Amino acid sequence: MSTAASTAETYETFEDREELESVVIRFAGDSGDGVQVTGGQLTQVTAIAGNDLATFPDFPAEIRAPAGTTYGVSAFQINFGARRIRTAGDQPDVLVAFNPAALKVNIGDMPGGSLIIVDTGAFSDRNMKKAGYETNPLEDQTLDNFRVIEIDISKRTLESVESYGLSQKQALRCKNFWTLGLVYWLYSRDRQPTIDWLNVKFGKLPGIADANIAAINAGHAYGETAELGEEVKGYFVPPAVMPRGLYRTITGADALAYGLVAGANLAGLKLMLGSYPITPASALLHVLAGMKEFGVTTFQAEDEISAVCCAIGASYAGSLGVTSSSGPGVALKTEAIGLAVSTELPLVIVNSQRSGPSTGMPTKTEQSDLYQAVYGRNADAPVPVLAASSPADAFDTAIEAVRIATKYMTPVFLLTDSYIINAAEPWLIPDVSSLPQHKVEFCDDADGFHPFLRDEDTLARVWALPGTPGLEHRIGGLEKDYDSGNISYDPENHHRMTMVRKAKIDGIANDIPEQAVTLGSEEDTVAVVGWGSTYGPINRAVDDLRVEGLPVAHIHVRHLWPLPANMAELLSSFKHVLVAEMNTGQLRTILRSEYLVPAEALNNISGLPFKTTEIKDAVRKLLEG
Amino acid sequence: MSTAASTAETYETFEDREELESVVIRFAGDSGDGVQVTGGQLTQVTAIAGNDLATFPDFPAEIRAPAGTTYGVSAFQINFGARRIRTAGDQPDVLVAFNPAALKVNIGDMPGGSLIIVDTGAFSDRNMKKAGYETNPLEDQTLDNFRVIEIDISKRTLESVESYGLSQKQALRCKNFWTLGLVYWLYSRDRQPTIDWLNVKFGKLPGIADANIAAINAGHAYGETAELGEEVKGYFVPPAVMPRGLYRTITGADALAYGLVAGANLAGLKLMLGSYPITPASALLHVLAGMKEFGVTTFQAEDEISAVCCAIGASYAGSLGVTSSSGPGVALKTEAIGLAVSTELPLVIVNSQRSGPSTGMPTKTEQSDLYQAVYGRNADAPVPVLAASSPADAFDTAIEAVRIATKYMTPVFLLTDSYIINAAEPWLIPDVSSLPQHKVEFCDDADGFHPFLRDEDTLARVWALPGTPGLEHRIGGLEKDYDSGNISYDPENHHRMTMVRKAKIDGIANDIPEQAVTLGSEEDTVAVVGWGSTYGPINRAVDDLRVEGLPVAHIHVRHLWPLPANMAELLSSFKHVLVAEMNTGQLRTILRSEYLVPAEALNNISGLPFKTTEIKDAVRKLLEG
Amino acid sequence: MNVATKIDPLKAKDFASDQEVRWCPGCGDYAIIKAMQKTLADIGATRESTVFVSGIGCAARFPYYMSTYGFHTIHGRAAAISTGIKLANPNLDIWVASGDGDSLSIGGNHLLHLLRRNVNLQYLLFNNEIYGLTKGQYSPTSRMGTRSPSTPLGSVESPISACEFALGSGARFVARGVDTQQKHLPGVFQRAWEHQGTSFVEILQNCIVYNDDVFAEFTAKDIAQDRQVHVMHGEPMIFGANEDKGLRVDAESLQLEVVTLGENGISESDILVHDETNPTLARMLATMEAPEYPVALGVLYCDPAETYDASVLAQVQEAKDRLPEADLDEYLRRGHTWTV
Amino acid sequence: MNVATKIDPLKAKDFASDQEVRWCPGCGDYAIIKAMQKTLADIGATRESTVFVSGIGCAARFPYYMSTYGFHTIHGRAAAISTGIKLANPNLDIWVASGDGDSLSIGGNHLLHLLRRNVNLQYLLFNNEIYGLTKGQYSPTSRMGTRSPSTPLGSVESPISACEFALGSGARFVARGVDTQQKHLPGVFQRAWEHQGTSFVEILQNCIVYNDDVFAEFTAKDIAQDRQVHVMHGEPMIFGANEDKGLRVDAESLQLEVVTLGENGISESDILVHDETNPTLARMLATMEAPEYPVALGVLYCDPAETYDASVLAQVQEAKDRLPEADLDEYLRRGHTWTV
Ligand SMILES: Cc1ncc(C[n+]2csc(CCOP(=O)(O)OP(=O)(O)O)c2C)c(N)n1
Ligand SMILES: Cc1ncc(C[n+]2csc(CCOP(=O)(O)OP(=O)(O)O)c2C)c(N)n1
Ligand code: SF4
Ligand code: SF4
Ligand SMILES: [Mg+2]
Ligand SMILES: [Mg+2]
Repeated sequence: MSTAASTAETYETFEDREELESVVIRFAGDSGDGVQVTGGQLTQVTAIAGNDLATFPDFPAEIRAPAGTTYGVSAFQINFGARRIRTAGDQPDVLVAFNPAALKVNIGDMPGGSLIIVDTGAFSDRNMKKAGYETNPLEDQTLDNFRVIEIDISKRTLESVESYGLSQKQALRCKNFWTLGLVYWLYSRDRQPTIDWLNVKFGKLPGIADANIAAINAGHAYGETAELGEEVKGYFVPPAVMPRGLYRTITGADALAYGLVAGANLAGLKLMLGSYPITPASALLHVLAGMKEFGVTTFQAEDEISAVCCAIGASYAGSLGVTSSSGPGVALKTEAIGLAVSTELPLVIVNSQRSGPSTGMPTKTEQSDLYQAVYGRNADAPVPVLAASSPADAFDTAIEAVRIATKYMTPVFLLTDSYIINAAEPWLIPDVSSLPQHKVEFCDDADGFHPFLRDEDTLARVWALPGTPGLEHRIGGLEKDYDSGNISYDPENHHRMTMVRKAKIDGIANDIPEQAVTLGSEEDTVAVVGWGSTYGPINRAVDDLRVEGLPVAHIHVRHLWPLPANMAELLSSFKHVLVAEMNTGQLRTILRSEYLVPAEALNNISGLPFKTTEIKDAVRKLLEG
Repeated sequence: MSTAASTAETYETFEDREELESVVIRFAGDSGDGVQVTGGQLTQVTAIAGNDLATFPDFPAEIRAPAGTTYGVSAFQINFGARRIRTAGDQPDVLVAFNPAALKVNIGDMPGGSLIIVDTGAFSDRNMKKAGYETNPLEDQTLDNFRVIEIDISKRTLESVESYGLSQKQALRCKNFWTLGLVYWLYSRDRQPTIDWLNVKFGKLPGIADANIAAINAGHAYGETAELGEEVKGYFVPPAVMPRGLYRTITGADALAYGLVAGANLAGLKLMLGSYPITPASALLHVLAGMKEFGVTTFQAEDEISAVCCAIGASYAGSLGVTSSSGPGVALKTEAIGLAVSTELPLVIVNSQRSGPSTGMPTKTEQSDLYQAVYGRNADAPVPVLAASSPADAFDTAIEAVRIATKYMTPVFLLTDSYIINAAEPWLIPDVSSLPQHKVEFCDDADGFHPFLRDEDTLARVWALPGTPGLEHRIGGLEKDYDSGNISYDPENHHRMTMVRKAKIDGIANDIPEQAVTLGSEEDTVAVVGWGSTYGPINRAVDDLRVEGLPVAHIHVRHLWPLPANMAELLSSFKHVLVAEMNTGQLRTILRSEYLVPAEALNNISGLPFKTTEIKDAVRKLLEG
Repeated sequence: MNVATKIDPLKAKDFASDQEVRWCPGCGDYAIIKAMQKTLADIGATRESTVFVSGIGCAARFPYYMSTYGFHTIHGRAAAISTGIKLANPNLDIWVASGDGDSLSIGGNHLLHLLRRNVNLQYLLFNNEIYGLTKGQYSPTSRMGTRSPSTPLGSVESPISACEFALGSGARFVARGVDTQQKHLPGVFQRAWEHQGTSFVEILQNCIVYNDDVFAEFTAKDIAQDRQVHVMHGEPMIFGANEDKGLRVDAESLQLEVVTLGENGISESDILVHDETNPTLARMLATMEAPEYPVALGVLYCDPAETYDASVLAQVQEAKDRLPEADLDEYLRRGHTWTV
Repeated sequence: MNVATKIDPLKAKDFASDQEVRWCPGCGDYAIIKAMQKTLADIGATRESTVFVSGIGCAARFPYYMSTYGFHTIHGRAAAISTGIKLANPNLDIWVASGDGDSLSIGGNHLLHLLRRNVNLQYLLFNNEIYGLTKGQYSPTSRMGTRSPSTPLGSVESPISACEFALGSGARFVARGVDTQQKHLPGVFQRAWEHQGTSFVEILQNCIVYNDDVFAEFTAKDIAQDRQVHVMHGEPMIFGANEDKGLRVDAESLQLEVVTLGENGISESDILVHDETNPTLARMLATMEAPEYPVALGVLYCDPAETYDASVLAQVQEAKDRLPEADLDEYLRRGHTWTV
């Protein structure tokens, strides 16, 4: 563990530097170029520097596409600033392109006048051809409207690591750290945390660590000494004002895992994850697989059905069963989820959504599985649905999902998405031991016992564990008699049981916080309603519009089913309700049917997060029209 | 084939008989008592007698529960009359109880004064105890309010078949036909069609046929000669006025199968059914398995996933792929349905709904899989949804499903339910060869070909079959480029493709009939909206209320997704929209979100069809309130 | 299996639940449940630590009739659910009750992986070669040509051999029994229970309604002894009403052959001795079919290996032992942090 | 397989599509596609009647790179979808391309039933003992102890042997090849194509990114000849750099053993001759593992039986022949009807 204080690098020349409120940097290159690692390091040091930040790692679908192809380009974007940062940024201020393909794929997103850093060493004829450039973009008009820094990074990297006895291939791999050094210089970042990280990471290969450190230092020195041109000088982004406390950066995958473990702890349960790998959900499996010391068991199943069934079995036996997948995998689980509904067992189903339908675009984000979560089962089988709105929020939402699942003896859907899973943001680390407990009490009273005895308030059934003498009982997916828990085909009983299952879930609306207006108030004209990872762009857009004085509010919904009790009233106070979603209008459908509110739709189904401008434009149109 | 004319039995004493407009009879006994066969025969002869009718077979969950138990009771109800019959009847006028358990289970449904026929020979102490009777119900007050015909049917049956050399067990099996003979006498039914049927059915066992014929004649003679008591005399139900033409009775399973084959014929395609057995859907597999001469291939798959995948493969290769299941099985198919959506292949998914959630009450009816059909997939994956409203209607709805699936290159959901599948009604046999064709044209033009070329009007893609030289192409579940059909991860293209898939399905609204008011008009105050097998009870209830002069209309929806284009306007003309469904309000949710109409709910989730009185009461309450 | 407390042992009837048994009269399942109740009494099981898990089907109703814990799950998934139960509480003694459709049709994949993983539980496959509960369609174990509602002209699929499949899937314990053999079946169940790992038992079960007498070819009283061989580890595989038939391997063709003691100079020492740890022999035994061969009953294969649940939990335990003070708050604060 | 037209035969490169191949540089899949393109040219296949069907995974990208028809379906379901294609159009010549996860994890059940039914197509299992596309988790064929993102402490599951599983599932053709053996692989593919029924081919495929050199133990150049045996029907199973090693069965233990020609009086006549119709031998060959045994390559088992598609379609044809004038209108009017 290192803290900012101990390693701070002081840029004596802060006065010379231009102060920026925020900046958006995108790195792009081959999967082999270490783009994600580079981004991760910049994220760390930026967080430590006290900026707020958000990141967006964008992976290619191919594992390691042939070098230099456009479809093999991997990208990482970070937005950091002196103000609260809500998104990874609409448009980058800086693009670092490690090769022609990276330039080709990303240049379209760059606003005129932005800064482009290219490794000229990678602009060989062969690479340009592979990228589909007929003429050299560094020489034709392609970059006319940009500020371009052309450096033969490859060559300079090779020079900087010459003395470490690496092969040419290994040496070239240090390119990303050389570039990072330059970026660190550009934005006054401290190199030390990255140097520490390299020393730990390559502890067993000190040669590699040293070479990378040399590269980073060389890149940094290049910035300090080189003439980068008139328009390019060092920048300085002051720390943001953030709530006090101890921080770290966290990805959604980590936050989810920690939240689930914390939730299980607070319930007094062991956690058992049943999962079958699928992009982007696998990350949760990977993190939890490394947390065995907390009593976590992970089961990599033979398929998604086995995964959810194993989790159900675990819950039956008294653990917290969790299963995790993405849309296509969740589809396979729906029959089994019905069993958990019918047997009223706790279960948390994490869906890390991705672009569909079917295989779709597996590495791209989307939030189009809301219908599936709310309605996607046979029969009347209501299930609570929650969504995390950011990487860090996944921690709290996971705890809430566990609380509801165990208190109400029900499966709970927890929705995240590809963006949340992979992106990182600073996180004010909570004190888990002081969070409110929601300890489970297992039934141990044989007196009048039957397995479908219900709590009067919550309507939850008792949880009696196999192994308990005297409570032997049988449960299953057939309809049960309300009064004995035995199989029943009685018509009125079935109606009653269906209604009590529904009432139990509906009743959760009274056990969750009222829906707050996230930004703005009920006095505003337009409410932009969102859920999940659209939090950032909506919040930023509404914030910006409010600064302009426009009467717009942001309402971000965590509890999607049942919806908070005050929702009807809240929505009715706005003239316009605009539901912004990365799907064709799924929450909108639900709000309309629940409240008969004429909610309007803003949809983006591109596999990429909303741009704040899209949202702003839509709101302006509503206010004008 | 026998026609009414050739076999008509003339009840010379029609004058003595009381004329009834309609009558409801329920048979109940052990699964081994032949209750369903008895009902089936009564249905046949009643249809031939020119009555309109509806039936409701009610199976126990157990295959053959130990004789005499209440959970082994099987029942069959028929409603027939001189007027149009819409339901199997709210309450039976007559109950035939073959044993104490049958009496116990069914007596609660009988109105005071109704007729109860019991086989006293089956009322042994042992059987009464098994049924849970502590005293003999024939001797205590149990039957005080009923007209009871006590006959030792067992004994009389044994006597009547004495001369056929059957074992005691075999001889007793003729009990149901003895009883049927009596019922035939009571309601002036012709025995000949049943006698013909017995001769064909037991062609290879003439002894059995003859014994059963003797039994039926004996039962009939008993009615003619015996003193059945003051209140019991012969009845007479005149023929109903029905559209002219050739009729037969048909169950939903048969109608569905025939409709699918007819639909495939009209499209010029072979039909391939992939199915995994499940109650009540298996019946469709069984019927289609017997239709090979029409080029039908049936594949009993290893599970539902394989079943739907096999159907998708068949469609890919140029057949009409069909898959059939019930809710839990459909749940397993949802991932693969997404593939059919993404690859835009025709596919008909038949869901014969049953009570849920999970295994629920497998032999009971429900219509709670509408959410699943409309919304139950991951991602934005819209699919048309149709529902049959009666056994006979399943034929037409199946043809329409095939038309849409092939014209729009899309999976189509076709919803039926346990009631429709098993029930029978008279069917005016259509002339398939004169039905409108919807012939499929496969692509064979290599010029400018790519697999996602779309028809301008329908937006359907071309259907190019493997085996066609020059059209070799690759399709799959990854997102495709709009202009080439190749894999594409382009953000804007994905948005465009998602929207075009949606537009294609939405556009079907313009290619289906406008929603008609089934009964009544837009001038009425209340519209009772229904779908699927609630047609009968709603129609009867509304009809009755209208006879009373109440301003109520019936709107029955076949096209549930997309809804007919005029639906918004139509619904807006009523003060009250009451959606009557055998679920917790699923169509209601859809109508509310689509039209912001404050639709109200009438729900019955008992596993049994609505009673008309429930609907009438609900409408009256609305009109009064 | 687990070590059960021996104090105040329960009797067979103590393992019957209060629910009425709802199988068809004459169904082979009645005999199986009887053998099971006897077995539980024999091994001194307790009700509270015994769990019956099932999928869907006639066989899958089993749990309702036992006074132990029970979970009647969904079609084909009992193996997966049991795995979760075992991982969550390894002290429970789990018996899976599943039909041939449940296990080998929809549930084939889970069974494969259960066997491969070797989860410590007993898996009972009730093979009646038909789908009973859904009213008689042919199943993956039905003989070629089976006429059923879905195959009016006869089925055209080559059936799967349950035991051969289990062996091909890496099972470490494979046994076979017949529903009505009340002398034999409890012994097989007990061996299954004693075995550490997944114990796979195929029970040939007569469905009197939809597939009556399908095993009569080798279970009919008059021929049973000549058409069955009860194998015992270390014993020569001799069978027949007169105990004069035996099995031998032809070294050339690598096939089993039936020989008669006393004929062609064959004596007991020529007869193959059953070695239940030999997988090649197990497969040959598993695939023997009547009438050419006797059907092999008893423990065909038993060769224990480390169980999945033990290995998984050992890793968890190791991690805990390594970090006995594992504290989530401390964990969350690892790596780079900073104070604002 | 199908009879392909021999006029104007296409060359290997004619079977390459216009799409850029997107596997990782150095991936074994490149070699496999090369062998496949050569095979198609060798057998005189046509593009239009050849269909590649796949599930999801790196291997499953195969169809995109072939100029034939292709269907990239969903994870684990290629077997089921292919069955539908074949039943709808038996003239199509279907090759399934599927990974070890696709085939043996999520798709295990469909593979079992495909093999048992014996649908006439070729099934290629690309076994790299890892989930490539999802970035390196262990698969059902991964060795015990495999460290992967989901098993940081090593996997604890006993791997499945693909060929043994196929045999246990009733496969009638089982073969094995190695990605880089360009001399051998097209021959195996051709045998698979010639076989009527489901031809199961396991291809050992190196995943250079997540499981590099996992087969090096018997494929590394210097030891390959001593650690592999290429079996040929009717030929003695001899191998080794010096062609001096062979396989023999120990009649007592029913196990294969490796012997050296010339040692202990062993001569060629002592060496077992491969009989590809012998299932017992096939299983023994399938389970041989390096380094104790040579890994068996080539056609381990081939014993044709009636195919499912032929039987199904024969029933349909029979029904049509029996009722050549089948008319739906007439059909609907059968049984009791009446006129109003
Ligand atoms: C998902 C799903 N598919 C299908 C069914 C219908 N189903 C119930 S039991 C069964 C097969 C029963 O056969 P088997 O497992 O052999 O048990 P048996 O009744 O013969 O004991 C089927 C197909 C179901 N309940 N759930
Ligand atoms: C329903 C579903 N579950 C999971 C996945 C994720 N997934 C894609 S490929 C794959 C496994 C790939 O392994 P393998 O079949 O061995 O192929 P390889 O990539 O190694 O060639 C998985 C788990 C998916 N696409 N769909
Ligand atoms: S149908 Fe067959 S298996 Fe099922 S209970 Fe009846 S006899 Fe037993
Ligand atoms: S990840 Fe492995 S299997 Fe997949 S393309 Fe790369 S090298 Fe090949
Ligand atoms: Mg069975
Ligand atoms: Mg693999």
